[in-house]
Amino acid sequence: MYVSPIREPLIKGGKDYSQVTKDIMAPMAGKPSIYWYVGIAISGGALLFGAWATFVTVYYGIGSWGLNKTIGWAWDITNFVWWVGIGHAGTFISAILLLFRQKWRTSINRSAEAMTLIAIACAGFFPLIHMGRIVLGFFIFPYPNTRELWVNFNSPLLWDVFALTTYFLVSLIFWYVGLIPDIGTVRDKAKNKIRKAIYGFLSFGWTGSAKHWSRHETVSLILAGLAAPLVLSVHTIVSFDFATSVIPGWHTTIFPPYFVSGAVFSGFAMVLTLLIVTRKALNLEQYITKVHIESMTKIIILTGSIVGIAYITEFFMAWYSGVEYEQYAFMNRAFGPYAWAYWIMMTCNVITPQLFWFKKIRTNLVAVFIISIFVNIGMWFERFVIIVTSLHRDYLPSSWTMYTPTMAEVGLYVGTFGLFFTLFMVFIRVFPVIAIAEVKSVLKSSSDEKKHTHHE
Amino acid sequence: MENKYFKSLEELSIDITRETSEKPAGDKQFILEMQQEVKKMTSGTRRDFLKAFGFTIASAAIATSCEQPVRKAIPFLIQPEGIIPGKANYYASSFFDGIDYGSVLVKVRDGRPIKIEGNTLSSITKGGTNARAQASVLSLYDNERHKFPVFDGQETTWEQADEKIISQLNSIKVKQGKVVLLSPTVISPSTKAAIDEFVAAYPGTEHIQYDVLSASGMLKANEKTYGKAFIPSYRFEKAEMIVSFDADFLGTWLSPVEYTKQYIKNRKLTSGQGRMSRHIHFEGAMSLTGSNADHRVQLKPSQQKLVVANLLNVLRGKMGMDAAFLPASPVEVEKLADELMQCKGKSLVVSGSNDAEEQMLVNAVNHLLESYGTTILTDVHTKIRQADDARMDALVQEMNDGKVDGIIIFDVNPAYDYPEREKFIEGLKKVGLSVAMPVLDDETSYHVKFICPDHHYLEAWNDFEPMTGYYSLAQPAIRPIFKTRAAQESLLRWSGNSADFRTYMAGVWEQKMFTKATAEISFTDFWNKKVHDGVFETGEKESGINSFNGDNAFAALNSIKVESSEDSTDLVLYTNVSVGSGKHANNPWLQELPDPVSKACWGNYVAISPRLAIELNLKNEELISVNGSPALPVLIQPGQEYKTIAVALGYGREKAGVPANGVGQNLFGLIGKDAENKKYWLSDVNISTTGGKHPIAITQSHHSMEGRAIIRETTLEAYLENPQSGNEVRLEIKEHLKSMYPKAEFDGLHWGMAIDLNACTGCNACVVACSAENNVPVVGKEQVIMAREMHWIRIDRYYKGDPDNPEILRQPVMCQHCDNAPCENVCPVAATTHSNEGLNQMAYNRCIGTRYCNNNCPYKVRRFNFFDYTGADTMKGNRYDPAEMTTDLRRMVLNPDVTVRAKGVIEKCSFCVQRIQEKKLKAKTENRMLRDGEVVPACAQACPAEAIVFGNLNDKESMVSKYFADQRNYHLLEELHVLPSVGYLTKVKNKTV
Amino acid sequence: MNKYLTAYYLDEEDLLKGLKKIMSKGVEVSDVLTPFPVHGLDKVLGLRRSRLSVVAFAGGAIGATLGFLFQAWVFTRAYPINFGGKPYFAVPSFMPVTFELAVLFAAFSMVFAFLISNNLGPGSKNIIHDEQITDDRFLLVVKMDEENEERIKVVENILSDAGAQGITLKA
Amino acid sequence: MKQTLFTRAILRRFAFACTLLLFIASFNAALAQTPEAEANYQQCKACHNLEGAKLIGPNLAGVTERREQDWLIKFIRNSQEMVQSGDPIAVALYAEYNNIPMPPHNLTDEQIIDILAYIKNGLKVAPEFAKPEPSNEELAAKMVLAAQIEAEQEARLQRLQDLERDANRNTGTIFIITLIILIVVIFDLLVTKVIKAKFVHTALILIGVVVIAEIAYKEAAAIGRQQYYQPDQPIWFSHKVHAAQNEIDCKYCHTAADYSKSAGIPSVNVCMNCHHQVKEGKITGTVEIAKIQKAWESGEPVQWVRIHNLPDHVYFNHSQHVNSGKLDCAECHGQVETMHEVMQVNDLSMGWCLQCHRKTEVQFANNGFYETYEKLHEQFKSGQIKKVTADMVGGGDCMKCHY
Repeated sequence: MYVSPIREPLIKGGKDYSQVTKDIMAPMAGKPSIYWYVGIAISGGALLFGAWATFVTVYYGIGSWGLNKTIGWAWDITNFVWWVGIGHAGTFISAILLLFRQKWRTSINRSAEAMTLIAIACAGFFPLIHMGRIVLGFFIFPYPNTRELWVNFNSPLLWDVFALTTYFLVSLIFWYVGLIPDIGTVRDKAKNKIRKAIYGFLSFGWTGSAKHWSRHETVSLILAGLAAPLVLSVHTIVSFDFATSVIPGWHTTIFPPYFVSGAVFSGFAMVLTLLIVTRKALNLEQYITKVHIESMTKIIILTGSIVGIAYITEFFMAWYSGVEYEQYAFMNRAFGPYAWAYWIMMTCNVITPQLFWFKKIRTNLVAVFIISIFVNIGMWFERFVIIVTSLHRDYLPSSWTMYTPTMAEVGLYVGTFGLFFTLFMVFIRVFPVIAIAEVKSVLKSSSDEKKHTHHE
Repeated sequence: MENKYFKSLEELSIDITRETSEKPAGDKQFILEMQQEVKKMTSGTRRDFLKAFGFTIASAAIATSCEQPVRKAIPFLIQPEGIIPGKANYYASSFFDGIDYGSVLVKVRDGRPIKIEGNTLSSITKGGTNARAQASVLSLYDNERHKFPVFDGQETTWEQADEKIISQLNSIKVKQGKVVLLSPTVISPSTKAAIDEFVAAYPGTEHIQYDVLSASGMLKANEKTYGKAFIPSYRFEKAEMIVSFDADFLGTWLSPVEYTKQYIKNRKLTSGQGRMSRHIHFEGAMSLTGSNADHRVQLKPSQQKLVVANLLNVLRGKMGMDAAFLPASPVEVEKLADELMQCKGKSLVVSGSNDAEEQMLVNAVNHLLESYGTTILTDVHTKIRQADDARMDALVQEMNDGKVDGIIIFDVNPAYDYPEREKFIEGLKKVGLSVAMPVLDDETSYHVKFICPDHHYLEAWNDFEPMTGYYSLAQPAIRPIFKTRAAQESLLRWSGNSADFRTYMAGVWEQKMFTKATAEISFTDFWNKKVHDGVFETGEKESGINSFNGDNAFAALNSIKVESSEDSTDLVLYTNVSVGSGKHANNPWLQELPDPVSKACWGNYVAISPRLAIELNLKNEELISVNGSPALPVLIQPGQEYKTIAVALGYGREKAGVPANGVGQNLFGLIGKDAENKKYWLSDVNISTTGGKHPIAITQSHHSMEGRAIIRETTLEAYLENPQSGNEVRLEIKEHLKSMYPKAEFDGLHWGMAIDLNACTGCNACVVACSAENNVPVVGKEQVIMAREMHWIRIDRYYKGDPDNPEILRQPVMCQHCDNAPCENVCPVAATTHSNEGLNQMAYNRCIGTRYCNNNCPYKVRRFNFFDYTGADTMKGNRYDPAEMTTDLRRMVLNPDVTVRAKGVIEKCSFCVQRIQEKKLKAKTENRMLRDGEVVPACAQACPAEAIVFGNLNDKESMVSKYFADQRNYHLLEELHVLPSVGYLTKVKNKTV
Repeated sequence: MNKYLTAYYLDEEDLLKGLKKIMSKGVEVSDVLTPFPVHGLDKVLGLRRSRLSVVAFAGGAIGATLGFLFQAWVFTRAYPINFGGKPYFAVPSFMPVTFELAVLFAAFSMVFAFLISNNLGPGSKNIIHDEQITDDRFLLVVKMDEENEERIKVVENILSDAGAQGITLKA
Repeated sequence: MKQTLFTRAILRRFAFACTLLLFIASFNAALAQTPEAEANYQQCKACHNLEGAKLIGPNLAGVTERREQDWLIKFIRNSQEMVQSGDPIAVALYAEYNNIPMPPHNLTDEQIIDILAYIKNGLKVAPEFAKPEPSNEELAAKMVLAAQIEAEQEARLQRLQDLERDANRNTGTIFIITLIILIVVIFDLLVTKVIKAKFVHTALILIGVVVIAEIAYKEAAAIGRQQYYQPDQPIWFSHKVHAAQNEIDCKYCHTAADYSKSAGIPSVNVCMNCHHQVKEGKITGTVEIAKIQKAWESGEPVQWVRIHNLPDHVYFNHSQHVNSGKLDCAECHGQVETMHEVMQVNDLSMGWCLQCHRKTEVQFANNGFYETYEKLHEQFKSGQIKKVTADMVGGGDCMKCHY
């Protein structure tokens, strides 16, 4: 088998198959460490804070937020778009990188996909909670009813419902289909009877038969083929929420590609943030290597640059269109009362990722970790800037207002973090964080040990 | 409009006391089906309308036989004639609160008055109303109304109270003591008769009138120049040149609705007359009228008299009379004098000052300009201000000196609004018999022995003569809700007349008015007709007015001196169009009504010019004290004269009720006094910062149009040259409007509204009318600060030009009912859609509250129920009601035809669809087409300036179609191609550039 | 009664080599169980190309058609409503939902087809010949006739010749 | 006026003739005894006999000779006004008939003249309108048919009631049984495995889920609805007796239906118009009628239980439907005249309203209001459209009912 001599090995430490199984399943075995408990306690606390904020919002009303007659969306939809964006990396890695036969994805796709699912769950929470009458939220589904009334298929918000649901479900089955062989491994390694029964149930009776594998590969490939346009469509449709409206700063045709690249950008940043910690905490450095991290930083440079160009293009288009409202909206972004948010966004999204051009920074885990957090902050502010600064000064100056968040809104945001980390930490205890079978399948071609043997 | 009348009180058998008191009253003729309707509104189901879907959904499948609550339908015992449950009647009545007069129709639905409309039969108000008249229906349901007679703080019965009062009055009579009847200006002939009867019964009685907003100076000036203390009537429609010295005649001066109607006649250009009056306004503070002027000149109040004197002097000079030697005018008056000379006989100069000398000078100016007889009529008097300030001052002194033995206070509140209120209260303590007859709770009634509550005007019979020969009637539109009694009836009772006031009044009318009738033969016919119409206009004239005597005026001219130094700061105490003198402070609709100039509500503030603010290093909302007054926040008001600050009166009520108490500060104490009259300004005031900040609730925080073509304007000159001027951009925009879809067409009806920006003065009557008609919730100060006010119609106000003396442009904005509505496309659940009549519909019960429509509305006219403001939410205990608008009593004002919106839904202007539907149904039952002008939304109905026209755009003959075809017409943000159904006509100012 | 003869390799390349050898000797290998997909195995075993893609396409086509027709029905037949001046049959508006439903139907129909065709599913009980196959063993399964003990011997020999380990006979 | 479908059909058929006759009526009132008069006379019938025993009011035979026509018109319009204004005959009559006022009638002059002519003519319509005298056989056949129809209606009502009762009893049971089966099947599938064939599980689970979903959906949809609601009323008032046997028109009691949003529950004085005289009923004897007497005497109004309730966010106007839409009461309220105690027969859901709006024609050609719709008129005249239903003129718009 041909192995590129230039490429760095993807898996280090001269592992054999059995070792791989053992290493990857190690975090699931035994009692969790004290750090795990501390982590779950903190994220559980955040979750409780979110629960309180949810109660306040539902009971007293959206009035417990900082919105007003002009600004109908702020943190809620900012958080929604941000989480959806983060939810893009997983499926992007599994689907698009699979189609492009990028082997380095095998070490990170599982956790990235899990992160995607959790992030979408977090994202989906916001469109629900932002409804003034959440108890009637079911109106949004086109179900037959005695009112003979359906839904409005013209509404991007309705498209969102379909896009998010589809994205979540397809990502879920994609993730699960990939998990089935690994659950089989867990089942077969289980010593405890109950554990064996549960994983046996979840493994769907996986045997590892050649026929199964063959079909499994086909399914994975086609699912990837389906998920790839889906990934692109989700943020495209989310961007329609804004792009199809009339508000200056929203009504922009470049939104779909701009949003998609922004989403991949923030998604990879979040994957980096998580994995840099995870690989350390779970002793998976030999599986999630610097090569993986570097590859991801390269994608961040690319998408970050696209985002940067999009920002500049927006300004250019505002000037070039000659629409005074559009021009004002962009000047207001950069120099208006929310200019600080704009410049945070610019700094974090356009300038900091460019540091990855330097190999030293790219390979310095601490620097990558910090920059990845910067990118996440920047991407949050990007949505904040788009939503709030466009709304707060739109067409009629008589209605211009300002927005300040309240504790309830902070609570909801922190709460989704709580949910995210809680679920992620449960995930690392319950399922293998790295796709065991997939790593094994590339072990020979990509591990350092095999390299030596094949060069003889 | 069909208005009904009552033949007698007995027929008025709708009783809602049972709603408010637990024990059923003795009256069995009680429509309970109506009550059911009331119940629905007040306590029951309307607010619960989503309970079923809210929380029972989970248990629904299991609790298969879950029963609905049983609803009762309780009919009349005997159905009263003319009352059909579920159908509104209109009764003519009159609104007079001692300040404003208005002839109105009261809409009564199922026994409850729910809306005030203007009465088109009146030739004074001509169907117009102001904000306070519109809001007055809510004060009927004020939580703090006096509910029963009180003696010494204890509830008592009318019999006992009468007995005690009569015996005390008799003992005063025996010892030949003095009794005072303290009332606001009385313009009711029958009340005057009742007072006369009382005075006859107790000879030591003196009737003293007390005006909070006094015109005493004017009365005295006319006494000196015309030999009689009166206020003439004005004819602004005859004036081609109007010069006003701080007379806010469109907002608060004397009879603003009347003057608006007149003023607008010469300002509208829609009938193609191509002529406009020219309006020049001098003032220090920024008033509604000043902001509508063609040319506004900043002038400190302390210099106003000097300017008037100079103007007179110059005019005299130009007319070849000998001029006096005067200090120089701070503003140039030569050109003004020239302009006035050109309009001789067609000009009008008015002054809002309460200074007799200044008013004399104004009289002299008007006399020179030959205004008398054309724009000012001395033989028709405006009677709504009659009080002599000096008399009230003397009374307070007498009371303190122990010379008054008894005082009967009508619905006035000197313990709050008299400048030396402490002294009044002290004096009141020394009066042996003190009786107050208020409608609402007030400060004065805390210092009297007897409270004998008067009916609210909607519960009472009354008659008025606001102007010579213009009579009007008020009839009860509801049975008294509480154990109250008409004040006049109390007087009659105490003077030994047991007649009820209706009978008494009919007697007075038979004697005095019937004789003036021409058409009717029997008094019954006459009476029924007049009660039905609400007005009776005889065209009689006053006599005994001397010809102009200029001596006093000339003497005044000669004695003019400079009243304040250049660098002194003046304070103007004004009243605004909402709470006014403070009498209506407990009316949440008025409290939440933004000031037409500053857009602030819920409290008063010190308006200060931008230059002075910089000079004194003051920022918005910083607390300052003026001459030691209670601390008030600063509001930097562009257009304010550099050295003039202004504060609104009418705030700082202490005993009015939850909405009003503690809102703002009471500055009546700062009112000064010249020789004999109250002075509503002070010079050389001392400003000190007290530290700290107090938030001001402002509904508009950005004041510039940012160069956008939002309000398009032009000058008269340019308009005459090119009617499209100022609106040229429309042609260009029209060319560029393209769509991938064909334009939607509407067969039959396509509703549209046109607003003449030249007519709109910004008086805010429409805003209150809309709130009343559409159950718009009141959200309170905190929420307004959060920018969450709920008004469906707002009046945008922009400043233009020099920030020290900007022009003001106003524009009423409500849902534009776009035919390509951006809001409709984005609602995921189809809660907002387009009707086949071109209405942008909002189905509250379908709304799930995503607020996407609100975001996507370029006009930002959609409103979101952030909290449970109305009590309509499914959850208990989360109501947000700082103004106590959801008590059972207050809820009676709700319009049963309009859904009360729950927490979490969007609402907005519906073009008063309930009125459209009502009139369509009427046309159908009468087997005919709708007539143009038949459907009138609440805002258009209330507008005293006739600025709003509504109708069918498909009917090319309709008024609105003609407005739309006018070259001045444009649509707001039409470049977005949302195809609004609201058109605006460009603002034209009569000024030279 | 059938019996199964199993044997394993510890390396996929050995497996492929051994397998070729075994199959050339006419032994019918009924299944090969591996811890991960071994490339070239399906060719050696002569497995047909999966037709799951056809299912996916059909599912997607059905989803798209249903989605589009449903929206068109709602807007033009069931309750035509004027939204912002758009025509009732506003095709561009229908596209996002049509697309999403196509993907959803395609993905689900294919995955269900995959599970059913492989007899996989929650609680499904397939025979697990060796628990190590999900770890590092590459297992051959040869179905044997119980009666024919001779043949069993022959095959056992072939297997061991081909380097397979742990040859066992199971019921 | 009893506006059954039948009379409406007649009315429409004679619409032209009526207009013509109204024209003639101005010359000779006695000629104009139209079928409309026959219908309008139903209002009189409740209190007046033509001859024989006196009911609440005087007999009507010869009334046209006894009184001036103008006097009669005035009196029929508003008798109380005349009594109050002191008209001697009116006052005497009022006193003679126990001070029971004759309620005002909303009839035009022409209509009253028409009725008077009808009375004068011995309750016969003018010959040109008269239906041919039916033969005995026809009469017998008609009676049989009427009996059949009545029996059918009664049976239908009974069926509805039974259905409702069964439905109420059964849904709960079915739901619980299905739930139990579902749990057992799932348990068996996963744990006990008694049934080997898995398709049995699959089928049972599928059926169970469908049944439960259907019940849940139906019940959720029925929240806030009261189809088949038939509460006990404080007085056992039979619509069947009043509306069917005594042939009292709906709008005699529910007077406001023509003019107002609500049809109105009759005030007690309306009941007393008849029940001053009628003190004993056919079914309940004196018991129930005594209650209304008691209410009258004590002055406590009767607290009826509302049957037809709409949610508060729905605006419904009776006059819209009854007056301008010319709908029969029965279209929404069902055959009330066949029910003793009224039951809500329709679910009053939005879908039900919409369906009716989609199929019901408006008075497009007859009502001047619709002249506004020029394009529709063009299409109508050119035959492009056959009928104009309510939803074509906006009957499907939200803000027809929700505002």
